[in-house]
Amino acid sequence: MTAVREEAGAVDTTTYRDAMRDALRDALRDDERVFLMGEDVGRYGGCFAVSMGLLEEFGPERVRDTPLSESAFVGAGIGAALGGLRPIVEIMTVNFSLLALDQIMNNAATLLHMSGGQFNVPLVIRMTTGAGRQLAAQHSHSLEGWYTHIPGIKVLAPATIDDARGMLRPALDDPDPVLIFEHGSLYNASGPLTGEWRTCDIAHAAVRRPGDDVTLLTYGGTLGVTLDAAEALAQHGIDAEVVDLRVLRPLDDATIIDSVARTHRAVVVDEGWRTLSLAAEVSARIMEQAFWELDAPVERVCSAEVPMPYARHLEQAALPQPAAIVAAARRTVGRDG
Amino acid sequence: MSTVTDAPVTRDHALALLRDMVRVRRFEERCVELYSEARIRGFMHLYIGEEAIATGVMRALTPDDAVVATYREHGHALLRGVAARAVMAEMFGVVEGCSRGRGGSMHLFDAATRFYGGNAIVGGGLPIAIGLALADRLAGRARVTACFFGEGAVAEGEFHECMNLAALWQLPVLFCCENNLYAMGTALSRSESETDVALKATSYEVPAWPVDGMDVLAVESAAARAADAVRNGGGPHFLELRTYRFRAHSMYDPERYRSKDEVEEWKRRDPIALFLARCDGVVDETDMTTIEEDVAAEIDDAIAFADAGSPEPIEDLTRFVYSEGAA
Amino acid sequence: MPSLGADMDAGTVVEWRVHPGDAVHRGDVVAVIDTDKSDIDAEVFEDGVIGELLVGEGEKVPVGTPLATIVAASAAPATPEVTAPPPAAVPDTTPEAPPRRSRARGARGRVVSPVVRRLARARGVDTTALAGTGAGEVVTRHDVEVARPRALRPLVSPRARALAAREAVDAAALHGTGPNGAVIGADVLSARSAVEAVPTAPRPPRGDSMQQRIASLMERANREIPHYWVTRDIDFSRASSWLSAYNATRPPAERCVAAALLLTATARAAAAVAGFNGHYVDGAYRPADSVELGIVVVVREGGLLVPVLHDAATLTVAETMAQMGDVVRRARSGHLRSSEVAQPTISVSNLGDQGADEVLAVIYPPQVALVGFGRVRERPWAEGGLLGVRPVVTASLAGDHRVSDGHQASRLLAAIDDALQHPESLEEVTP
Amino acid sequence: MNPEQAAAAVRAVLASIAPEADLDALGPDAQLQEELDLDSMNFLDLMAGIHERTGIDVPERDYPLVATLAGCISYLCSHAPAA
Repeated sequence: MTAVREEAGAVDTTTYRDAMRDALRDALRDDERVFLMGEDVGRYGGCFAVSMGLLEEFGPERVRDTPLSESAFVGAGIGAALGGLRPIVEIMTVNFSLLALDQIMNNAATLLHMSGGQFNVPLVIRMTTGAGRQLAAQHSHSLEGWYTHIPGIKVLAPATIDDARGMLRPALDDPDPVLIFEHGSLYNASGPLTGEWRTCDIAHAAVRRPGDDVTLLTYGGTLGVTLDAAEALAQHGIDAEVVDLRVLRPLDDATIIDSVARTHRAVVVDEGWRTLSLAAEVSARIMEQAFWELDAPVERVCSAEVPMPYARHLEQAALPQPAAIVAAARRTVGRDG
Repeated sequence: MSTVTDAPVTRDHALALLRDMVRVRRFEERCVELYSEARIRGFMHLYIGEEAIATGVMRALTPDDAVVATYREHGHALLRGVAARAVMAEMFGVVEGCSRGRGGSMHLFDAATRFYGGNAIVGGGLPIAIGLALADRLAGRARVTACFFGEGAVAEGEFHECMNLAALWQLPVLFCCENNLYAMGTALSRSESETDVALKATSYEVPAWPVDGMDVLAVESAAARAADAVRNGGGPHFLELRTYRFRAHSMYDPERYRSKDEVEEWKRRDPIALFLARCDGVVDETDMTTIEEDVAAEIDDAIAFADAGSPEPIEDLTRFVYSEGAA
Repeated sequence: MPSLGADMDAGTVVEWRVHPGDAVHRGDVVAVIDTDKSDIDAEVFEDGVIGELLVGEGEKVPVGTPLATIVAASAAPATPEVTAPPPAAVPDTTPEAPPRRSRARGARGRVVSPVVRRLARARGVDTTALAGTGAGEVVTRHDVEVARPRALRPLVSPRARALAAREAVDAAALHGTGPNGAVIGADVLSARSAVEAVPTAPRPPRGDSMQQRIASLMERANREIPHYWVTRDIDFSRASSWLSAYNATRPPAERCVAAALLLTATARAAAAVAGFNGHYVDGAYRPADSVELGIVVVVREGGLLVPVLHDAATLTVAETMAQMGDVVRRARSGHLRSSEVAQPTISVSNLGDQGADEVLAVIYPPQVALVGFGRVRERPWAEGGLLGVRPVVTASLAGDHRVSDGHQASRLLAAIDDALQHPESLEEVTP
Repeated sequence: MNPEQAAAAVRAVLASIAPEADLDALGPDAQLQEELDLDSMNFLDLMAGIHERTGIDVPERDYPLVATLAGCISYLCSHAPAA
C-alpha cells in the first residue's frame, strides 16, 4: 500500500501505476458523483493493481466489482452517466472491449447526436492495451485505431508519468465519452512527476524531443522505442524530433503539420497492425496538409500483421523496434538505412 | 397469468384508457398511409394490437421515472408524453422532430419526459436501463426505470448479463417484456428452448409475473404493483406481457411465418374492443365519437405541423457529435 | 402504387382483388403487389366504390403512380395526390486507377571515360543505375547506347516542385541529392541562390530583393562555412603567347580570351585534386561525379549570375571558350535557360578582368570552394636568378575547412599553375 | 568610310553590348573599357561587332589603337576595305 504522497511541487519519482491510482483517488475524493466499476477493481485491487486499496478507502458502493458482463456494465456506465453520475468504467483489457463495442459505438458515441443534442454521456472508460509481455494473440491487441474511427468519443493515450497522473481530471470534466488507453508495459515504468500534470490538457500532442531533420510521430507504449531511435539517429548526425500524439481523437493536426513542415520528413510509429491503422490516418493527413513540404514519402513502422506470438523472440520481432525506426528515418533523409 | 376480476370501472378511468389506446391505434394506422405515400421513409415498426401494454405501464410511472424503449416505440413515446407533433415531424425527417429529424421512427428521444429513446439493437437498451437505475440507487432516489423489450431480446447475451447484474445489485428497474410471439420472422418456439419467459426471469431471483397483454386493466394493475415495489427498494421486477401484433413486423414483411387465421384468431381479442365491452353502461357511442374526433384532429394537426417543418440546415450536420460549449 | 419497403422504387400489380363498381372499405386488400422481393397485399385507405383500374395486371410502375380511381359513395372521389421522388440517377464515376510506375534500383555503375559520360548525359541515361559490362564493371559506351534513357520524369520531391515553381527554376534539370537521386527542396534553394550570385566587390545598390537575397546568402555562407583563403601568383607568359598565336589566325568571333584558359585549367585541377568539387549537405560532404563549373558573370545592371558549364573537366579550351562565350552573353542579355543555372559543384570568379589584382571571394552553399583570378598584369618576376618582367595572374582559393585544408588548396593552385604553363595541353580532352 | 559612318557603326555595336550606357556622354578620348565597364569578353564582342558591321578585322596587336572612341573612328577610316 502506498501512503498518500505530499505533492509539494517538488519533483517526485513515482510509477505510472501509482500516478494513475493517485488520479483515481483524487477523482473519488473530490466528486461524490464519481464511482469506479469493472472486473476485479475492488477486492482484487485491479488486474494490474491500479485500484489497489481504493475499495478499502471508498467502500463497495463506489468501487464496484462487476460480473464478467462487459456489455452490461459498460452499458450500465452509459446509463449511470445519463442518470447524472460520473462513472469510470475499467475494461480489464482492450481485448475484452470487443464484447462492449456495440454499447460504446451505438450508444455512448451516438446518443447525443441521434437525440438531437438532448442526451450527452459524460463517461470515462479506461482499458489496458498493447503487447510485449508474452500474453499471446488474444491478450496482446493494440486496437486504439479502431476506437479513433468513431465520431462522438475522445481517445487518449497517456505515455508519460505526468499524463497518467493528469489526464483523468479533464477526461472526467468532459461532457462526452472519453476512452483512456494505458499500455500494459508502462505500469512499472518509474520516472519524474513534474508539476505539469496539474495543467494537463486532453487536446494537444507534445514534442518530447525537438529536432530539425525528421519527425517521429508516436503514442502510448511506443514512445520509449521511438526516443531510443532518436538517440541512435543522433549518432548518424540526424536530428530527429519526437512528437507524442497523446490525444488520438481528435488528432492535433496543428502540432503534427507544424513539425513536418519544419523537418520535411516523417515516420509514424504505431503498435497497431499497418493496414487501416492510426498510422495510416496520420500519414494521410500529412499527405493532405503538408504534401508540398515533403522531401520523401511518409514512412510507417507498425507491428507485423500477425496474431501476436507467445515466444519472446517472435513477439519482439513482430513489434516496432528502434532499428526499424532508424532505418525508416534514414530512408526519408536519403541515406538508405 | 394475472387477470383482473371484473370489478366495476369508473367512467373517467375508462375514458382515459380508451383515449390512450385509440390515440395510438389511429396514429399507427395513419402512419401506414403516410409510409405508402413515401412521406415516411426508412424502417417503421407498428404497435397495432399491443396498445394495452404501453397504456397500462405508463400510468404506473411518475414524471421523474425514466423510460427506455425499442424501435417499436410510437405508442410508448406518445403515452409517455412526447407530443404527436414532435413524433410525426421526426418521421418526416424535419428539424422540428423530437430528435431534429436525425433518429426517425426507430430513435425518438425526449429529455423532458426522460424518454431515453428507441434503440434499434435488439437488447441494446437493457444495459442503459440498469445504468439509469444504478444512478438512482447510488444517489438514493426513489425512482423507477421502465425498460421495454420484445421476447426476441431474451436470446441476446445482454438480457442475461443485465438480469443478473440488476438482481445482484438490486437495481430499481421494471423490465417489461412484450412477448408478441415473433421476433421478426422467427416464432419464440423456434428460438428458445424454454419459452416461458417469466419463468426464465425468476431464475435470476427477480420477481416475474406473466400478464395478459390484451387486458389493459390487468396490465395496469400488474404494472402499478410492480412499479410500487421497485420504487420502494424491492429491487428489479419483471413483467412478461403476452400480446400479439396485428400487422407485419415492419412495412416490408410478407408475413410468410404465420397464418392469416392465427392473426384473425388474435384479432378477436383486440385490446380496445375487449375493454370497450367491459365498459358497457359506463361509456357510450357519443363518448367514442368524441374520442375519435379528438384523436383525428390531433393526428391531422401533427401531420400539418410535420408538413410545415423544415429540413435541418446542412451546416448543423456535425453539431452535437460532441457537446457544445463544453470546456 | 404504395411504398412497401425502404428500398422499393417501383412495383408490379400481380393481381387485382377488386373490380370497377366494387364497394370497398378502409383497410380492404384491393390488390397484390410484387415488390421484386415478394408479393404483398395493398390496402385501400377510404371507403367508396372502385371507379376505373388505371394499371393492368403484370404492369410495373413507380411508387406513387395512381393504380385506380375510387368514386366515394357520398362525396367527390378523393384520390390521394402523391408525387414520388424520382430515383436519383447514380452517375458512374469509377476513378481511373493511376498507372503504377515501378523502378528497379540497379547497382551503381562506375564511369571512367569522359566520352562515355558525355554520351550518357546527352542521352539522359543515368549511369548510376547501370551495371557496367566493361573490365571492373566499368560502364562502356555500348552499355550507354543500349540503356533505356532515364525515366522521362525525373524524381522531384513535392516540396522541390513547389519551390521550383515559385522560384522559376527548372527542378528537373537539377542534380538531386535526395533519395534515389531525387531533386529535393534544398537543391532548388541552392540553385535559386546560385542565380543570385556571389558578390566579391561592393556593387552599386540594386533592386531591393536582389540585395536582400544576396545579403541573406552571405550571412548563411559565413554562418555555415568556416572559410580559409590561399593565393598563388602564376606566370602567364606562356599562356599569353599561346593566346596571341591562337587569335592571330582567327576572326574576332572565334578568338579566345584569357578567362577560357583559366576556366579550363581550373576544371581539370578540380577533377584531379579531391575536396573542392561537390556539396556539403545535411552535415556531410558529398563529392560530385563531374565538374559542374559555375562562372560568376557580371550582369550589366548590377548583380551577378552564375551559369554553369556542364562536365567542364572534359572540355577543350576551344569548347570552353565557345560554351562560356555563349552562356555569358545570354546571361547578360537575360536569356539564360534555367538548366544552365543548375547547381554548380565549384565556381570561378573572374572579376579581376576589371581591375582587381586579387579576388578573395566567399563560397556559396552548398558548394565547398571558389577559385578567383585577378587581373593579368605586368609584374617583376625572378626566375633562374634573373629578374624580368612577366605577365602575372594571381589565383586565389576560398576553401571550406570542414572539407579541405591549406595543403590541399595549394596542391589545387599548383595544378592550375601547371596547366597554364602548358596551354597546349588544354587543347585536347584529357585522356 | 567617313568618320560619321565609322562613329555610327561603333556606337551601334556599343549599344548592343552596354544598352544601359549613355553613349552620347562618351568622351572621344575616354578609355572604352574603363568608361563603359567592359571586360575582355565585352571588348572581344566589340571587335566582333565591328568586324561584322564593317568587315574590318582588328588584330589583337592593334587593340591599343582602338581603346577609345576616337581611336576606333580613325582606325576604321584608315582601314576601310576597298570601296
